[in-house]
Amino acid sequence: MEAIILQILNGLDKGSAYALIALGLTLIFGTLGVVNFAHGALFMIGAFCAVTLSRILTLSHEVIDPTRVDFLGNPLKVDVPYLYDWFGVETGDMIIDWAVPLSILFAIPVMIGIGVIMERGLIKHFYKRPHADQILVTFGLAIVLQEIIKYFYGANPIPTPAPDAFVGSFDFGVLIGFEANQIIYPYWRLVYFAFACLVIGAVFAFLQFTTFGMVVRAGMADRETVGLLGINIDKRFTIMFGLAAAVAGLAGVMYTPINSPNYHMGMDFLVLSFVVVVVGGMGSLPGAVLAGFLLGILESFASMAQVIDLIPGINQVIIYLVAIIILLTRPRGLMGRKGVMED
Amino acid sequence: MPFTKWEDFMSKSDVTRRGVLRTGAVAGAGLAVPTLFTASSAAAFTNEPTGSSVTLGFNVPQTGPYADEGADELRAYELAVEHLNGGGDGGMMTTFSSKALQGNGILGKKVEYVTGDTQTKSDAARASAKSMIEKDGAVMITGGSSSGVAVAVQALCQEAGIIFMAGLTHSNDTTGKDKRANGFRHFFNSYMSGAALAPVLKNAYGTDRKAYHLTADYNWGYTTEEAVKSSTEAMGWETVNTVLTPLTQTDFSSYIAPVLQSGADVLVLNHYGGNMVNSLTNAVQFGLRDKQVNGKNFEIVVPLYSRLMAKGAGANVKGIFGSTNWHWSLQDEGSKAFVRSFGTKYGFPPSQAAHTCYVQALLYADAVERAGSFNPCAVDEALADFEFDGMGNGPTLYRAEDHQCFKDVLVVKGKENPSSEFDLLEIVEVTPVEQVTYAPDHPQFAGGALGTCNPGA
Amino acid sequence: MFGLNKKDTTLLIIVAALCAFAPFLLNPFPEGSDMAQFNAGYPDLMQRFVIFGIFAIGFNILFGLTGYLSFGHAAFLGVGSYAAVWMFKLLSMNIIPAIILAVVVSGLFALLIGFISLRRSGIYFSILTLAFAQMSFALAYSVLTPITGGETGLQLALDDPRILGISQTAQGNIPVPGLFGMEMRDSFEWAVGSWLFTFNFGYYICALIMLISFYVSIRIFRSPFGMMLRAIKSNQQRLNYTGLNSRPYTLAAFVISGMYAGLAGGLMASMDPLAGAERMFWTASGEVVLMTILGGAGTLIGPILGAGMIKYMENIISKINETILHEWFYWMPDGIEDLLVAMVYPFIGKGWHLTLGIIFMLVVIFLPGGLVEGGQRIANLFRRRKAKKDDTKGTTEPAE
Amino acid sequence: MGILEVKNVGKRFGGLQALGDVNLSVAENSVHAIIGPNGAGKSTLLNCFVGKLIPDTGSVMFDGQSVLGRSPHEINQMGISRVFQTPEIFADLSVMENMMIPCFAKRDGAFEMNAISSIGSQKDILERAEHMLEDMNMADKQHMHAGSLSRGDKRRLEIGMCLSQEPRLLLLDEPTAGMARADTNNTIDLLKQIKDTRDITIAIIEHDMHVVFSLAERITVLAQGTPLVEDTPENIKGHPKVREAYLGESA
Repeated sequence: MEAIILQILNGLDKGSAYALIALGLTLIFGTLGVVNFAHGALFMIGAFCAVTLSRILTLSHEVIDPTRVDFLGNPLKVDVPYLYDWFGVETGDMIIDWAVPLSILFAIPVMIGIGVIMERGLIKHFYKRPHADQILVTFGLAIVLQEIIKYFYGANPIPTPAPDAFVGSFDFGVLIGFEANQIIYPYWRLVYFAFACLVIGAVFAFLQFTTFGMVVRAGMADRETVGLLGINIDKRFTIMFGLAAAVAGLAGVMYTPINSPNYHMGMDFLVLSFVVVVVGGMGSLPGAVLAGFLLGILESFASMAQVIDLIPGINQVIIYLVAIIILLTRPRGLMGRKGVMED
Repeated sequence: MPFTKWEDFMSKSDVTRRGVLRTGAVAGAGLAVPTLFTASSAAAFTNEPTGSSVTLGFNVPQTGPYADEGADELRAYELAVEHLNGGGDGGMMTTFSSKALQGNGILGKKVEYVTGDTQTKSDAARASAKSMIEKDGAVMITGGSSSGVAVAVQALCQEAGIIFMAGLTHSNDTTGKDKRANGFRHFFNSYMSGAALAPVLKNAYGTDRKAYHLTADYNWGYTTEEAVKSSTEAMGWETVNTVLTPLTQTDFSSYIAPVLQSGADVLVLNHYGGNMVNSLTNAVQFGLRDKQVNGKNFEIVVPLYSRLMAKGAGANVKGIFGSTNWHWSLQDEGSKAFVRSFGTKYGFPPSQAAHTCYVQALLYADAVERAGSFNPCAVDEALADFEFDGMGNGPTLYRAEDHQCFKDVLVVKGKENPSSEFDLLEIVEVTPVEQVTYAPDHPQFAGGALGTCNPGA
Repeated sequence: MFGLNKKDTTLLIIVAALCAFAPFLLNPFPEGSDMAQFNAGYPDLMQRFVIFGIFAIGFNILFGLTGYLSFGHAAFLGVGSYAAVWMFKLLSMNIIPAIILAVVVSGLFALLIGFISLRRSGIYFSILTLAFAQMSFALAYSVLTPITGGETGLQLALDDPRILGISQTAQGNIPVPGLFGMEMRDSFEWAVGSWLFTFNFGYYICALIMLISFYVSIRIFRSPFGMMLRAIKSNQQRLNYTGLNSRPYTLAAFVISGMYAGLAGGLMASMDPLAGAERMFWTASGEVVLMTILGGAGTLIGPILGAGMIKYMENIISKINETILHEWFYWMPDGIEDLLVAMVYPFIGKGWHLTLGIIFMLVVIFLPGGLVEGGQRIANLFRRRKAKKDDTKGTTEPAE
Repeated sequence: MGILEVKNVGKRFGGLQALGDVNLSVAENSVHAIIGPNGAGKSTLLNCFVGKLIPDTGSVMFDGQSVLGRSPHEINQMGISRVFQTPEIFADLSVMENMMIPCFAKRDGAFEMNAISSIGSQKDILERAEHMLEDMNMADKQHMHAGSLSRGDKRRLEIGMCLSQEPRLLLLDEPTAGMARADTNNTIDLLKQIKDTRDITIAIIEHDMHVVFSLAERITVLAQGTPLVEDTPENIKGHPKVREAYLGESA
């Protein structure tokens, strides 16, 4: 019982990352009709926004500590962040400690900027091209983006811890009458889940309750008609691309404490997020979110030792197996519309 | 035109005469008459260097997740070449117990090298190794950052008649069931990790412990799990569960969450590289190390540590035990000499991958020098049961039966107060070589045969 | 000739000539010169050129003709390799049974996967094939280790129970793949001045098989079957309403291209008897897509060009390291030399992925028809220039 | 007994009753038009004939055999060819190739693994396709890319492709929709010529009354998913129910 509750919790958390990425992908696909293979790269760039900000915050000058020596026997040079000089050690440490949450503020404009540049500079020219071309050019872009990041940040993962306040885990079990330590969950992952819900809610509210959102939704349903109404849908779509990039980027920023970011994390997520989108149904926002959580939970269950003992290797293939079954039984995914992406 | 007879024409040979042309033949550039090389007449072994230089092939991951480790290996090789050719401060050549190396290249031939990218894929690694052999005329291939690659390239070198000096490869199989006569491993292995860790774990955590293993679902993971499991069980630990995790897994939360429920009080992470960074980060995130289970502090063990991984996991490694082949903070003369020359050249201390690669390059050169020939069979003979010292690991034996080095193994712990980004691990114990030595027919190394050396040609 | 029209015959002869003279064409620079770095005429790479050429030709039959974008084609290559290595282990070191089994097994595997995946089209088809290939990879790397060798790959051992043949040679080595006494690695070398050309038996076997594959692919392109496949890409609905069942056509194309992949896999194992699971990873499937698009999907020769280009970059460009760059630019003033090296270095050597990504993007953006389209455009440019000249000549003549 | 017998066909899409209870009989070698205002269910009905949709209730019999549950290519092989509202041709293929494909379908059936012989060696197919193109007055365009044809020519090609299969029933879905007057008249002439020279049954869905009344021998008026009346063109012209359905006039 405890194990099941724990894995549901786990699945929701895993799923929230999938859902966020799939949401951004679907926004782009639904509005612009573009299949964006570079979306994983946007997630990765978001994560590196956090890395960059924490590097900026820890910009240091060297102070020589004569009491200690470095590996060559020379006096040790200690890096002292400028923040220490400006705000004192305590405040400086606190700011550095909160680098990841602060990165949200940093990442939003950066990601929107990258998104808009990408759309205006490249994607725009591919609206009329076949989906295969879109996949291929964005795939190329994804390779280029990740190689650029690798050039500047190296191939090794870079640790970007959460603030100290979120270290450790919360004991759910005690709350609902189980023994201690039976159902625990890390604070930061709970934060991630809440954050994902917030972002998903915000995107839906934005589309539902604003005029801008209404036009975009109408555009998703029938682009030509909206165009005929004399509404400049292109401009809105550019903004939507920026928004989707920001969603992916924020998902990446908040993900950094969970796993140390590296240059290929986007590709790791890419295949998976496409499976999520397709299972949810191309172009369906609720489908993407639903499929994200669903696959997260299924993946969690498949990784239970009891399940693996029963079916060896199931944890290796569960996502793909589910994708195959859903696509064969529900041709357009869980909530997909007819005729989308079938040719 | 001096055409050779048809039988000679299609001679059985994968030998290339690049060596001849690369070096000697620029002189013959004026030669208008085409020459046909045939196998039987020419060399005694593949890629015999005939000019004034010899080419070594450094096959390391330059793209993919292990690219940084590969870059460090490459730095070590460049340093080794410099030292072999008499440049720099000589590094470990000055402390090496064998004094055969003169600093004038190998057998008087200047050492040149070519590099290739393994991409940490066995196919790509073999392709680049082949290009070094066939195109560049390399007489020895070395490097690599995973056991899959090491085993694949080792088999290739056996077939081609080239010496392979393995880089970082930790799986038992490299010198176990997949061992080859032309392949040599300086790095330690899973069995040694288990044997070295067990006593330290016993001292630190006691004999009454329940261990939960998370294991990477591929060969190296299996051998490591087996090694750690059997040596910890031998001292009284109980293994509660072992769970295999996919190589491509990035988020290990669903594997780590059930650990506490199982009643285990130690978590063993048989992971390497990105897997290890992520699983350790996740485990610490779950606050496992703050928990009390069965009245004891919950502990995490990482059988194979590397500094680059420790760097990726950041503060999460603090206080966590693991084993390593070598660490720059060792205070013997060899290590100090190596750290000094590496650090002076590159500005930071070398990793264990760099160390093992540097040592392998020197050992090969020394063996050739002592054998007086580049012939793989001569090198094989020179390295077999070769005992040496002064290379940073204390007295070391290159065992003839399986071409594995036997030497002390380091047990390390994540440092609580690192003074720099390189100062992440501290040495807890230097496990003496006797404790990690095993019989060549140990069950964990069963199957496979070394075969005989193949000089190619 | 061979039932081909004149244009196709010419193309076939050109490709045959390129294959035959590859050892010369790929080794244009003398040994020992700085440019020797760019020589690609050594056996392994030449073999790879043609083997991946076969793979891409096969992929093109599916993608180029029907437009079905399979993102899991590497699985068939992997399965073919495993089949071939098993044949070496159990039966004989002769490559013929190994290659036959590789083609048969991958064909059956393609039949199974195609039968299921082709129930959907568009991106759904792509995802289905991707899912199957990823499953194959994941299982081959882990639980199927006893069959596939897992991480270390499936390889020959000294104690293989080879029914028709010896387990080890007299010298105690593992025998190598061969064909009736000839070994795949047999080569002879020919030195002309300071040039050195290598003629490798295995390469010529591969090249011959590629020529046959290429010929078959031309026949398929020019056949009614090929026309139906193009019709599927153009308008599947019309085809169905014209009384033709598109499913068996696509399935046949899928199986044929799967068998091509299996053939390539079997040949790879024959040249180098080891099969690793990474061969099936989705990036390997992506690679063949890149090859086909880069060269020109739907064209006959495009995939071969694309395969050659990518393999060249992977094996030659990736080997250029910083030291070599410094050697190239050594004659420049120090500051400029460093600057140049710093500017070039990110794009070559270990940065070859970046270059590949950029080239690929440029091709998709500006040359949707790939290198072949590029070639045609250049040719047209010349033709137009010539035509212009003719035009100017023409103006002097009286109009009719 | 007509060649196409439709009995009690009904189809719902969610809450919408697209077809009520449709009964229809198309007599052999006649031209039967189905007309009705937008949303009357004309296209839905047509889709039930060709295997694109399966009705919830009722039966559709072609020459005594049910077409329900069969896929489009099987129905086509039974002898029903369809012309689409916007011309559906193989835009990336040449005009000649477009014409050859139905000829292959006629000769070889739904699937033939003909992968090695070259197209050029298929003399009978080539001849037949050429002949058909001549019939359609398109012989001069045979090497053109079908995608670059004018709309009228595309229509002509599509009809030609259907005819080359010698279907017993030709279904036309608003064949002149969106056409200029001249093209429309050309198409009418073409269809008239077909009707006069071939043993063929034509069922046509049309909006344009000019087309309907120049071609049809019988007309069924469909409104809100049910047939209002079925009669000769003359009688339909003055029928009050038709006026009501089309113009909303009360009778």
